[in-house]
Parts: sequence; structure tokens; C-alpha cells
Amino acid sequence: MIELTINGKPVQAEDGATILKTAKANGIKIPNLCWDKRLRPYGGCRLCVVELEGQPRLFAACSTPVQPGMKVLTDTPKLKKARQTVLELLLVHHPLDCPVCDKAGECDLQDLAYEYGKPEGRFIRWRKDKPADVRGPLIELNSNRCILCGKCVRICAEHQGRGALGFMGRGFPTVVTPAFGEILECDYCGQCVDACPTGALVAKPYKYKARAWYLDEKDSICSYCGCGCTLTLGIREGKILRARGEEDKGVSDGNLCGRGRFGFDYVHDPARLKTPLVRKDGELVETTWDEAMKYAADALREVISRGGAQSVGAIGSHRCTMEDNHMLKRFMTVLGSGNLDYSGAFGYGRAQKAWESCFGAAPHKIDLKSPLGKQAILVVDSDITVTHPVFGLNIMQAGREGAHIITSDFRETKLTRHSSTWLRNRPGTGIAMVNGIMKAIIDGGMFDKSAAEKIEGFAALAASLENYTPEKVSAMTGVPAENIAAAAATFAKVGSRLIVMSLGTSDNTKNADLVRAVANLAILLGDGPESVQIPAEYANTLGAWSAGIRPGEGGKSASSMLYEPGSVNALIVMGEDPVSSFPDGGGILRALKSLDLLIVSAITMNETAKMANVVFPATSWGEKDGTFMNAEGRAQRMLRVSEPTGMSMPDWQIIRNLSWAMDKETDIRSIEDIRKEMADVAVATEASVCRFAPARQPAIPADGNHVLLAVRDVLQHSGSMSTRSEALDLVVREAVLEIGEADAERLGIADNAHVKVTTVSQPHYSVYLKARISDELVNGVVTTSMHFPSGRVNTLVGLAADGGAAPCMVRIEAASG
Amino acid sequence: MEQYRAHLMICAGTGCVASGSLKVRDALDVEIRKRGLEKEVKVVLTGCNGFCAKGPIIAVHPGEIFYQVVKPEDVPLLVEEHFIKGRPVEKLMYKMPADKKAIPVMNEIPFFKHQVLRVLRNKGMIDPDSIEEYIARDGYQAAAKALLEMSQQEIIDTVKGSGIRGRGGAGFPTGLKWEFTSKSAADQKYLLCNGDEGDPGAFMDRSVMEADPHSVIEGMVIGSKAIGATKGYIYVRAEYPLAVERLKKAIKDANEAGLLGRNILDSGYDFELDVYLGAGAFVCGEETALMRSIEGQRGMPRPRPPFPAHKGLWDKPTVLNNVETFAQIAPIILNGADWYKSLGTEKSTGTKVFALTGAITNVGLVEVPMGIPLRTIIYDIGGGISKKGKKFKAVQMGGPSGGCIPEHLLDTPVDFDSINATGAIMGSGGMVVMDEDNCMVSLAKFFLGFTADESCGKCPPCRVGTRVMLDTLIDITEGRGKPGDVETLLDLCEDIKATSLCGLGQTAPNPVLTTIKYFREEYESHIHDKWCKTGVCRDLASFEIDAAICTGCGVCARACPQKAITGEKKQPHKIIQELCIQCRTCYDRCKFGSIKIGPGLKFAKAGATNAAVADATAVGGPAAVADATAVGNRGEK
Amino acid sequence: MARLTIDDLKRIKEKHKEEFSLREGGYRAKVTVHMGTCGIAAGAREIMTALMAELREAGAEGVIVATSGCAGLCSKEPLATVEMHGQPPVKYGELTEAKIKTIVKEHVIGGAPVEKLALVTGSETAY
Amino acid sequence: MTENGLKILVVDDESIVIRSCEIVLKGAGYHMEGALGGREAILKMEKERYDLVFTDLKMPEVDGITLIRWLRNSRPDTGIVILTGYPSQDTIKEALGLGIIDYVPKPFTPAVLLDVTRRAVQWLETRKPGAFAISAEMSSPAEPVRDDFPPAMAAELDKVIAHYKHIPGSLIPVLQRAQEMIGWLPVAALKRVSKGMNIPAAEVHSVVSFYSFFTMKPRGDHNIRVCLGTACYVKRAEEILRNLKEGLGIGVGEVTPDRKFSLEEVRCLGACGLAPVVVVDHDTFGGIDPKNSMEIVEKYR
Repeated sequence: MIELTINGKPVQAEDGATILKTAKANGIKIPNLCWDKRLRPYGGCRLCVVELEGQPRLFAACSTPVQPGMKVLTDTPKLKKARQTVLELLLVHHPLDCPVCDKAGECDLQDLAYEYGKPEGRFIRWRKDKPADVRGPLIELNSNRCILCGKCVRICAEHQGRGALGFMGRGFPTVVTPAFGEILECDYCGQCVDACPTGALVAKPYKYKARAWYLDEKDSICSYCGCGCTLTLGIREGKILRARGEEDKGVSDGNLCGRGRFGFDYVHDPARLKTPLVRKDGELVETTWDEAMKYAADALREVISRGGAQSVGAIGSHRCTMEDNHMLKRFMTVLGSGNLDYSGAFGYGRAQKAWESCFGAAPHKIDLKSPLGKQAILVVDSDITVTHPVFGLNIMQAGREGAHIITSDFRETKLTRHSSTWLRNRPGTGIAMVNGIMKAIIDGGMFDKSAAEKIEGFAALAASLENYTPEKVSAMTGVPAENIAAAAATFAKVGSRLIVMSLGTSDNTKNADLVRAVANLAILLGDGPESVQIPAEYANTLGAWSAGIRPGEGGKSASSMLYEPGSVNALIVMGEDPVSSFPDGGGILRALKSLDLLIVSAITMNETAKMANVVFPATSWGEKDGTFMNAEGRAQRMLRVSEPTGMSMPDWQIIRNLSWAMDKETDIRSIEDIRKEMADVAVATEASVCRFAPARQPAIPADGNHVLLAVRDVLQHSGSMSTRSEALDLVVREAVLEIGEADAERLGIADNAHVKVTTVSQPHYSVYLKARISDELVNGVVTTSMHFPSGRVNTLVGLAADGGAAPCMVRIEAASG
Repeated sequence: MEQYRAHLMICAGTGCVASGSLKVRDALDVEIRKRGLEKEVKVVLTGCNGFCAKGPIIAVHPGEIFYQVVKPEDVPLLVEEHFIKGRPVEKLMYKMPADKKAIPVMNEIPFFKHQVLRVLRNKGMIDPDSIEEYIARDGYQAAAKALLEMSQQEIIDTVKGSGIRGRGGAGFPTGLKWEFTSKSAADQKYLLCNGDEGDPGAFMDRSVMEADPHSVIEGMVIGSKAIGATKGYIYVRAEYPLAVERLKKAIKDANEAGLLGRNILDSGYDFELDVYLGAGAFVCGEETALMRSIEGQRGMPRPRPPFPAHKGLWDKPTVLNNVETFAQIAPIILNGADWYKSLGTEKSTGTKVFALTGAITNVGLVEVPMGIPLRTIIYDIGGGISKKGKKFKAVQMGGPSGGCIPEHLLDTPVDFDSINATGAIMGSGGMVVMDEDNCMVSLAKFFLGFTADESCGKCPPCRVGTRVMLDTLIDITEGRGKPGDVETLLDLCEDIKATSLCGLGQTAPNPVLTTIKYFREEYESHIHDKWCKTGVCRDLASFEIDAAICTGCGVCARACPQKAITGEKKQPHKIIQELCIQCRTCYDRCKFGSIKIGPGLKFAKAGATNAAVADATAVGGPAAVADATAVGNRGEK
Repeated sequence: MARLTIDDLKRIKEKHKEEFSLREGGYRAKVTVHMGTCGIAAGAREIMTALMAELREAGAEGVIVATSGCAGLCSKEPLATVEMHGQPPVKYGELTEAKIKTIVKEHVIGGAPVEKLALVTGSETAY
Repeated sequence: MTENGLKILVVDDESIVIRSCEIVLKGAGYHMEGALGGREAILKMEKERYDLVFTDLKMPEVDGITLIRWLRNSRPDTGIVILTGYPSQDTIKEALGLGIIDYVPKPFTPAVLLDVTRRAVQWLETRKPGAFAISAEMSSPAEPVRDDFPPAMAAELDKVIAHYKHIPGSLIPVLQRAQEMIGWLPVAALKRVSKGMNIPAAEVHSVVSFYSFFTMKPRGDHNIRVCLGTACYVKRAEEILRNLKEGLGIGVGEVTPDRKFSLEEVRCLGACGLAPVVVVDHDTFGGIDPKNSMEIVEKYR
């Protein structure tokens, strides 16, 4: 601890802390325009200058570390004059368009000019008047207002790892633009918009929507991925107008990805369901809640009367709150059916099963901060910066702080570009890669042999690895054996390490065995479960799991209910659209057609709802209170911030009302009742164990005439819900088939041309997609995403034996056009 | 080893090459062969001799005969007379300006006579491309001593003891800098040499790198041991291709000779050295900016602390010294701290190289002991003002960060502190001499134009402040100055100095401050009288012929591009004001001083009242903006 | 160049001492061949060539060779002056190639003026 | 746009869509008209020729598919682009069968519309080469840059990149080598450097724009550099510059129309002894009398 005084007040600071940080911690405000705690001190704006007693020159508080006995003065006439002049100079060229600037009212420059500025400038000469760059989606660049603090440039390059903006030119004429004056093409995370202290970068969806001072700001939890970031929502007249991240709030601490920042607008999608619908004469028609409930209850009763409670199934949702899911679980319990599941079965649940074989039954959670301070991080077959962007930021942060990032991925991604080692394995060969690494570690004696031998299953593991000699692994993965050996040595020899992977509903090139493989690797090196990080996919994936959305005893799983015609006779689908977002969409269609009754609660008329007998309009995120549990296992409460759409109702209320209509008493009246019950359900905390469970690399289909289709998520989307966001759709609007340069040439496919993609296996499914030639892909593999209902990509992807999506070979041909 | 009876040292520095020294060399080769003298006369290409204005320069040994401005056509005569007949050629010798007496021997030429060569010890003496010749002149002896016989602390103590201060400008004690860095613990440290000589008017570093590259390398080898660095770079301007070429060759030779690289002289010390080419940014002379540039980024400075001694290149402890500093290290190690201190003053020890340019008779590089008066340099060595009848006005020191020193301060000794006290700075040692025909407001404008252009743009005081000052100066020189402008400038200067991030911005106001300090009446006359008495500012000058002096020689009339001067031969001439464009050609050409400069006419016509001025400002406004942009902009890419 | 040792550094320095004594103006002996028009006509060029050859052959150190204009004694051409450090200059006249070789051996290297060939001792120093 | 130039018709039942297209397309120099619905479109096309039709699918009365069928029969040369909300697999299939060029999903950004338009124009161009007067701005609305970067040099550049790729901080040396090879730094070369060195393009561009040594404009056959150092300044280098500008008729950083000369200013070449100094290519000229400035240049004609 260092003792010093600031403005005469004695304060303490940590060794190495800067004056600015120390002042901030002690509630002393030092003005600044270029400082951001996420970034290296820049010292550019010169407003944070302070006086140090006994020193003639001024020091930048943002970059000067505190010294014992230092006497800092932050507010003297000398400083006031210096700051005044700096502001006067900034205002020489800054346009005075505050009346039409979205930043007005929360603009740092405006605030400081108000505090320090003079009514008149001495040097007004140029007002810059370059037209704003409005060409791209979501973000508008108005260089006239730019004061060149560089926060956007630095946050994009240093923090976001993208580097889409740069200072162009030198000195006074410098402007911040994308490369070569082209249209901004980036992650569209909008971190730059939040960071900008003026109105030089504005979010287009928010442009001219409201003055800052009319906004009502409320915090909520993002409804997309498992990170569970805190969104500070700007609301006016019951409508969410914007979202931003605020420092020191929640797990995200001011960081947001584009989905969180721009994707909330699905709430206000004009296509939202406003009234209940019931099927009459083959058509879904609008009706009242009473009639719809009665219709549903009667029909359900009839199904039960014919086939018993066991003929009823339900699908819960990671998009719904824990309360919604709990209610569904309770409803199914009182009905007497264990047929309950959700999409997490294909992702989180698939991983959990494998996890249990190595680490025991406790649910696997992650720690978003776990990458920080690690010396090596191995990322297997996953692009965390896409699936869990804020978690990905921490991985990149660790890399910047010196960690070896070893990425094993077939595709060039932002993460591979930030990796110190990139093992470019063939898609789907992650298990072979990890096994090969283990083999190298064992053969090289780079582990604690005596400790490992004591662990259950070591002999079996060692034996299984005999098939993963360097030559074989190299042949399987396409990565030179020496590169794998080098990566293994690096990874084994560091003092602290982490393995990260993701496994989601649409991931068709990995399976549960990959989880076992990475768990084995961790155990082999003497690490515990905390060193394997497999984040739950979505906002409430872990929450739904914890709420018990799993098949009960003797109950049927999603793989059965949704794919086996006749598995159940009635199905309640709450908050999901299996037809367009689960694997093997064709199979699901067949199964749903065989049902006697399909009850769907949804926020919009989705593909599944279109087949329903009854559709309940549900309120969406933002329109209801509730709790999400993020991938860390952190239950985060959210409040209603927006008026419910039409007659929509929270899912838990819909299910509760249905149970009432069925005369099934659950003792739940209010959301408080649910929360009380949830608190009562003790979370099973089983002590973790460690045991080896050998993993086998499945054969990846390959033949010269066809290509492997690897489904990958798109950064701007999350499941299919985000495709209801107009803002996100402006960035990526449809499923695009990405294809490597050589494959495209071989198949005669031009960039941006339409292609017909057909499965090789029977039955043949075909979809039409636009092709994009990508230099990030190797040959023999194409990628696309499953988010877009219109793409029907999920019809191409089969259901794997262990649940979840299976690898598939496809034929690509140019569609006439 | 072949023996020759004579060595002909021909300067191949940038200046002399530009004046055609290589062509002279070719002619010599032909002529010497023709005369069968190739076994008797050795032609050696040397680095810069310093006397660049008189290039191409040849020195012949024995005898130290100095030839200047040698042209290829002079070569047959030179060979015939000097080498066949043994008669030095007077025609090609230096002549005293006063009596035109030829001075054959180099060291008797006043330009050389007052110099003491330490940095430039090998200038003109060795072939810079020959490591052997460098070694022959005690080269690498100091490195051997430092690496094999001295401890890290002993090296630092010797350098500290010598009192040498960094020659790059700020004058920070070199030994102290080394000591700080030697004490920073790190797995990797760097030693950098700043050869990004950017100050306009300074070229000593180029000269050293071209003439004696090994002296820099040797200094760095010694420094690397002192601080514990194993990797170094010499950052050189890309505009210095010859220096780059010579350094690269020298590094290659030193590596092959085991004087650089792994296990130098079997001492167990490694030092890997590379040349890094700058890409044209003055701000990269600033140490933190230079480091960013080596990291492959935009050369934008970082705030200090943290200092490079702790976090420099790639965030590792780093020392950056200037070329001239490194070139002095070997003799210090070899001869000891006391030897070094024997010259100079108590706080500024040793010698300093100055680049003498501008309106001075002897333009070139001079090395003198610290502490000698400016007057000695300018008059005794420099030979005074070049143009007959013109008076000395000021000497500009320290380039865009420096200032102007007027006549009455010419007895100021050249040492760091005395120069600082005048408001100028030692800087890298550029001395630009100005005579009475130079307008000081325009000079300040020139430097502000430079800094405004070279500002990296990171901090507003420098980025916008220099631009605003430049505008004000442009206004003043174009007749739009208003009362209070000088005060506004002074006020702004103070804040820019206080708040700028790096040395570039902190010193950018110096040229304005010193010109206001010493030549305030020139500013006032520009602002209030609309009169630039030197006639440099076209809008603020009018030219008239004093009939009493004019001899009617007609030179002005013939030179006038506008044909604005009329008159009968041998009768006083007259300037037709309506045609005159104030180009000042007549003024420059007239040998009798009959052209007189009056205030700007367009303002006189309007009646130079303040109201009229305000009017002019209003009218001139937008056009002036366009103009200012044109002056300042680098042109977008 | 091979890797150098500290001894190599000294050796290189020694090796070049000769050249640099020339450039630095320090020498042990100076031989001036007088090469005015008359001298050249009388064969001073050949004398110079022979002188250089002999010096090279003898490996003489610290010797500089210079030329000068007419020494004024045209009748005795070719002429040469030998100055040994600290001794008065000695002029030799009517030189032949053989004579110059003797002079190099005995006077320049040996240090003893060749009396029988000497024309004059201690006159004005040649330019 | 001339009469026989490219004509675009945008068909949509929402006037706001037509208005947006107008702002974007006309802004980029295209000739565009709008039709509120399929019926109006057919009426217009019966009177006038349009080369490219952007049409919505869902419109009252005459819908998009009907319009496309009509076009295929009556105006088979017309290029068709669909503007649509969510295109279903069925509509895509049907539209592809009718031979559309592309479709733009609604809502779209100006960038997307321009991109699609540019590609559609290229598509038309390949069918009828030279039929459309396409300005450089239209074919590449982002930034019209001359970008002739000989492919042979790409391989050379790749070698340089491969050599430096793993040496930290070597972006500047790579750029120096690239400029040495090509003479200047075309965008295509910089993109190649960016990809090869794994450095974001914006960073590459920002570094290039920072250093005066780099140029993204081709230089003339002879590059004239006027030293503006102090020594040269006090010896009236500004006048030299002024005379050269006037003599060549170009500004600093520009190239003469015949590409013979380019003019640059430079900050002190360290040849102050020769002030004022002008450098042409690799030749230095010192002690220049400003009024003779152009004489130096003339030698290189």
C-alpha cells in the first residue's frame, strides 16, 4: 500500500496504481476524455493533468503511477486554465450541432465544456463539415464531431481484437475511419459507440429516437448467450430504445457484444403475437384467453383420457425464465408426466452427461474470469468469441497479458488470429487432436505419472491412446505431428492452464466425447473440473437445467418426443421453435404431424406455432419479471421494463392458468410462490470426482465428390430469436453458405451466387442458399448457420446418436439464376 | 599491404556526392591509370568532411592539402600538377574571403583550425566501408576494454564521470540514463540509437553515420554491456540512404569479425544490432514515438512515466541515445572520464558538433569544445555573414523546438544551460544563421508550419494549438493581424507548453516565444503598421528606389519578372507600383542598397486604421482559410 | 573476415600504421622526388617507380614519398631529397634506378646517408 | 448519366422504399425511377426501356412474381433484383427459376443496396460488354482508387511477407519493401499485407497514412522532392516550390496529367550545406536559384 495525498486528503493506493485510478477510488473526480479502464492509458486528451507538489511540469493522472508521499493537486487555478485552453482548442473544430446530436445530454465533451469552458472561443476558424458516413448498418461515423481521443480505435483493436477503425493521416487532418474509406465492416459490437465521449459514433437504430434526458434507464440481463451480461436499457414511453453497457455493473462490467447492444428490438417486432389463436377448420384464428385456455384444457384432458398422462410431453426453453420453466416442470409433475425436456439436451445436457463420466454429477459451470492470469489456454474446435463474446474477450485479454492461446479449429477466426498457436485441424477431429496431445504428454513424460496412475481409468485411457500416435493423429487432423507435439509441450509445461470449448444445439462437428477428451487432458495434467470451461449456450440454458427441465423418471426426452412419431400424443411447447431451430427439422415435422394436440406458447408466429392447435401469445424478455441463470450459475433477476405486447402473458402465467383450467392445483398463485419453491429446492452439490473416461474420435465422413457441412453460429445471431431483431438482421440477414476458394472454383460457384445444397444421405433434403467465397476456410468443408428459419438449414442436419446435431455431407451445385 | 606514396581522400558524404564527388572519383581513376600512378596514389572515399558547402572536397596526404569544389574537368590538371609535378594546385584551394589568399593546408583554414575532433575524429581519415581502417584508428579497442576488462558498473561510472550529456537535444546525462536502465530487472532489454535526425538544419548524425559508422556501433556495443541489452536497433531516416547503406555494411562486417553478435571477442556478451528504417515522421525523434515506430505502429508518443528505462520498446527497459552520443563513448572508455572532461564546461563537458547553415560564409559541420562563445563559431569558424554588407540578425538553434538568439547574446557560451537561458535550446546542434533580410515573424511561421505538419495529432494542445498559432501567424504576415494577437500568442504558448504530451508540443511554441521576446517590434510593425521591414511578407511590403543612391545600372530592371522597373541608363530608376508584385528580386540584386522597403500598399490605400484592418480581416477571412490549409496540409493520401 | 580476437585488433592496427602515419602527418622518413618539367624530362618518373618498388620490396615502415616541383638544380636532375626524422635533409642528384635502390637500403632503411651520392646536406626543406 | 446510360426501375408498394433507394442510388450517380406497384411498373416499361428492375414480391394487384414473369416474356434482357422481407425457400426457388440476378433482403443498408447494384451492373456488363457507361464511382462506390497491382508482384510480395511475418513490428519494413517494388502502395497490396501479416487493414492503412514516406497514390515517372528544411527555407525554397507548382501545374502530392512528374515536399534532407536543395529521383541538386527551378525538371523531359 502506498500513502499519498490528493488535494490534501490522505489516501492509500495499491502499488502501481495510477493517480487517476486512486482518485476515482476515493471519489475525487479528475476530468478526462480518453481514459477507459479496459485500455492501456493513452495520455492523449490532456485533461486529466494534475499538479504534483514540487514538480514544475504537469502530469497526466491517467498514466502516472502513484509514489509514496506524493502530493497531488487535481483542481488548481493553473489546472483550470490549462483544461480550459485544451477544451477551447477542441472546440475550434467541433461542430456546435448539439441540438441535433444524439449524444447531447450525456456527452463528455459537452459536460466538460460546461464545467470548464468559456462562452467564446478565441480561434474559431474551421468547422469540419465532412458528411457523416451512414453507409453501414448500425453504426454511423460522424468525423466532424470526433476529437481523436482514440477510444474507439483502441477499444476495437486492443480490447475487441478487431481493429476495424484506424486513425488515418497525421496531425490536424487525422480522421478515424475504417480502412481505405470503405464501409465499416466489423463485429458490430458497438463498444466504440459506448466508448465515444462525443457524438462521433452513434448507433443508427437509436438515432433521433430520444434525447438522453427523456430516457428512463433500467438494468436488465441480456437474453442471448450464457454470459448473462447486464444491459442498461434506455426506455421511453414503454419502449426499449437502446441498450448500453455500464462499467462496474454485472458480469460484463461495461462490455457488450452486438447481440446484446442491438438485438433487443425483437421485443417490438410488429409480428409479435397479440392474441391467443386456436385452430378452427384447419385455420388458426384469433380468440380470447378464456376460449383458448378452455380449448387447450379440454383437448389435453381428452388426450390424457385416451392415453394417460404419459402421452403428454412438454418442451421447456432456455429463452424463458427460471420461473417459467419451474412452472412448466410443476405442471408436468401434477399432470403426472415425466416427458419433459428442452433444447439444452442437445448442447448443455449432452456435455453434462459426458462431464459426469469424468467429474461427477454437479452441473458444470464456468467462470467468465477464469482465463485471466492463466499461462496457457487451449480452445478446442470452438469460436468462443462468437458463441460467448464477453467470455471470449477475457480469453483475448489473457493472451494480451502473455498467456499462450492455443486454438484448434478448422476455420480462421478472430480467436485463431489472436492465438499464439493455431492448430488447423480438419473439422470434427478435435477428439483426435486432444487425444494426440495427451499421447504426446504421456510419451514425453510431461505429467505427474504416479499421481495419474492412481486415478480411476488411467490404464484404459493409456490403452485407448495407443490409437492416437503422432502419425495417426496427424493423418486424421491434417496438422503436422511436430506442431501438435510443440503445443502439447507448451500446454503441459506451464504453471496454470485452462481448456475451453463450447457445445451447442447446432454444433454438428463435435460431440460429447470431445468433452470427455478435454476432461481427460485436464485430469492427466493434474487439473480439476474448474480448468475445463464449457459454457452453457444461452441466457437461461443452465437455469432451465437447474429448474429441472429434464426427462423425469421414465420420462421421454426431446430426442424421442420430437423425432419419433407416436412417442407422445400431445405436446406443449413453451417458448421454443423446434421446427426451425432443432436438428433434423424434417424429422420433427413428421413427428409433430402425428400428434393429436400441439400447444405452443410463443412470442411470434414461428414454424412450430404454425402447426399448433392452440397458440398462446407469450410476453417476451423485457416484458416480464424473472430470473436467468448464466453459464456461471449466477441467477440474475430481471424486471419488466416494457409494456407487454397485446394480450400476451408471461409463460409461467400461461402454464399456471392452463393448470387451473385443467383443475390441477400447483399451489402457485404468484411469481413469489414460484421463487419460494425454487429456493426450497436445494441445488444438488455433489462433491466433484476425477476419473478418466476414454474418448474415441468418430470417423468423419469424407469423399471426393462431396463436402462436409459444418454448422457454425454467426456472431450477430443467437438461436433463431435474434433473427426477429431488425437491427441484427441489417448485419446478417440470411443463412449464407461459406465455401473455400478452391472448392468454389472446382464447383464453378461464383461469390454471391445461389447454390443448391443437398444432403448426401437419405432422405435427400435440399435448400437454396447464397454462397460466399471465404478465405477463412480450407477445402472440403463448407459452413453455414442454423439461425434463420427461412434457410431451413436444420433440415440438412441429422440428429446424432448421443443427441444433438450430427455431421453431414452435402452436394453443392450452382443454382440457376 | 600495398604502399602508396600519396593518399587522395575524396569526400563521399551526401553533400559531396550531390555535388558530384563520385564523378570526380571516376575521372581520377581514369586519369591516374592513364598516368600509370595506380600503384603510387591511393584514392579513398571518405565520409563527410563537414565542409559541405565547398564540395566536392579532396584532401591529399601527405601534406594535408585541401582542395574544394573540384570538378571532373579539374582532374587532369590536379593529377598532372600535384602527383606528377608535385605542385599543389592553388586554383582549387580554399581562399580567405578577406584577401583571397589561398590556404593549402586543411588545418590552417579557419573553418578547421578552431575545431577539436572527437566525434568526427575519423572524418576524412578513413574509408567508412573499411572496418580495418577503423580498427587501425584505435577502433574497437574500447569495446574490447569494456567487454573484457571492465565491469558493468565501471563502464557506467566512467561514462557518468565523463559528464557527457545526451546530444539529442534535452541533454540528459548519459551515464545516469544507463544506470537507471541497468537497474531495471527484465528478461530482455534494448539499446536504441536515434538516427532519425529530423531537425531541419541539422545533419551531424547523418555525417557521423556516413563517415564513421563503426564508431556508433562500437559505442552501442559498450552501452549494451552497461545496461545489459542484447538487442539493439539503429533507427535511421529513410531519407538518408547512404547512411543506411554504410551502417548495414559496417554491421555486417562487425558481425563477421566477431565484434558484434554472439559472444563478442569471446567475452561471453551478445549484442545483436539491426538498422531500422524510419518512414518519414519528425515526431519519431521523440523516444517513445520512435519505439512505437520500431514496434510497427504509428509513431505516436506515450506519456511518461512510465519511462523507457522501465517500459520502453515492447514494454521492456530500453535506452535510447543519439548517434553523436554513441560516437563519443569509445574514446571516453579508452581515454578515461578525465580526458573527456578536460574540454568543455563543468556542466557541459566535451565537444559538440554543430551544423552551421543559413546566411553564413562557411556552411558545414563543426566540432568545438563546449563553452566557446557563439561569436567564435559564427565569425571565426563560420566566417560571418555571407552576403556582403548585410548584418547579422539572429542565429536559430534547436530547430522547431528551439529559438532565435539575437546579436546582443552572441557572447553566450555554447553549453546546455546557457543556451536554454536564452530561450533557445542546444537541440541536436543545428545553427541557422540569419541576416537582416530575414523576417522573424515569417521564421516563426515557418517553424509552426513545420510542427503543425509534423504533429502526430495525439493531443489537442499540439494538434490544434500549433494549427491555431500558425493561423495567427499567417494572419499577421498577410496583414490580418490585430491588436492583442501577440498577447494571445503568448498566452496560448504557455498553455501548449504546459499541457502537451511530448517534447514536440511542449517545445513547439519556442520559436514564437523567442522571436516575440527578442523581435517583438517586428511583430508590432507587422500588426500595426502593416509593414514587414525585410520585405519578406509580400502583402506587407512595398519597394521603392532611392533616387539619391541609384546609379542607374539597370540590374534591377533586367531582373524584374514583372518589368515593373523603368529608367534610363545611368539615371535613377523607378518602380511602377501597379505592376510590382513585391517579389523582392530587385532588392536582392541591387548592389548599392538603393531599394527601400516601405509598408504594404494595399493597407496604406485603405488607410491603415484599425477599422480598416478589421475590414481586411473580414474580407480576407475565407480566402485566408483556404490559403492556410494549402500551406499546412500534407496533402491527403 | 574471420572472427577477431583482441590480438587481431592490435595486429590490424599495426598493419595499417603505415598508411595512417601518412594521413596523420607523422613519419620517420620522407623521400621527395623532384618532378619539375626538367626532372621528368631527366627521368624522375622512372626514379619514382623504382623508389616505390624498392620501398615495397624492403617493407619499409614510416616512409612517405612525396613529389615536388623543380628544386632549382636542373642540371643535376633527377633529384631526390631524403629527410630522416630529426636529421637535416640530404639531396641526391643525377639519380639512376640503381642509385635510388642504394639510397633506400642504406639511408632510408639503414639510417646512414650515402655520402658518395649525396649532393648537399642541410639545405632548405623541400616543399 | 447519358440517355443511353443504365436505367434502373425500383418497384415497391411502399413509397418509403422507393424514396430510400432514390437517395442511395442517385447519390451514387445512378439513373433511377420508381413505380408504386407492379401495375405501374408494367405501364412504365411499356413506354420506356429499363435495364435493371428492383422489385418487391408482395404487392397488391400485380405482385412481384407476376411482374417477373411478364418481364421474362416481354423484356428478356432486363436484369431483375428482388427486394423482399423474409424470402422463404419456396420463393427463392421460384425466383431463381425465373432467372433473377440477386435479391436484397428488406430492410437493407445503403451499403448492401450499392453492393448489390454494383454486382448487378457487372452482371449486365458481362452480357452486353460496353453497353453501359459505368463511372468508376459507380463500379466501386466505396472509394474510387486506381489499383493496378501487377499479379506478378503479388508472389514477390508474399515472399516478403513470409520473411517478415514472424518478426514482431515488421509492418513498416514490409511496407517499405512493397513500395520499393511497386512504386507506391495500392489498396490491393495493402490488403494483401494485412491478411498475410495478420494485422487489421485499418491498422495497416493508419500506419501508411502516418508516415510521409509512404504513398497510396502512384508517383510520376520522376519524383521531385523539394527540401523545406530551415537552411533551404532561409534560402527561399518556398519560391522554388511555388515555381515548380506553377511550372508543372500541379500541387504538392500530385502527379502531372502525363504521369511524368510528381511533386513532394520533404523535411530537411540533411544536405543543408547545399541549400536550397531539390531531389529528382536519386539526383540531388543544390544551391538552386529559385528562378531556375524548372530548368532542373526540364532535364528529365
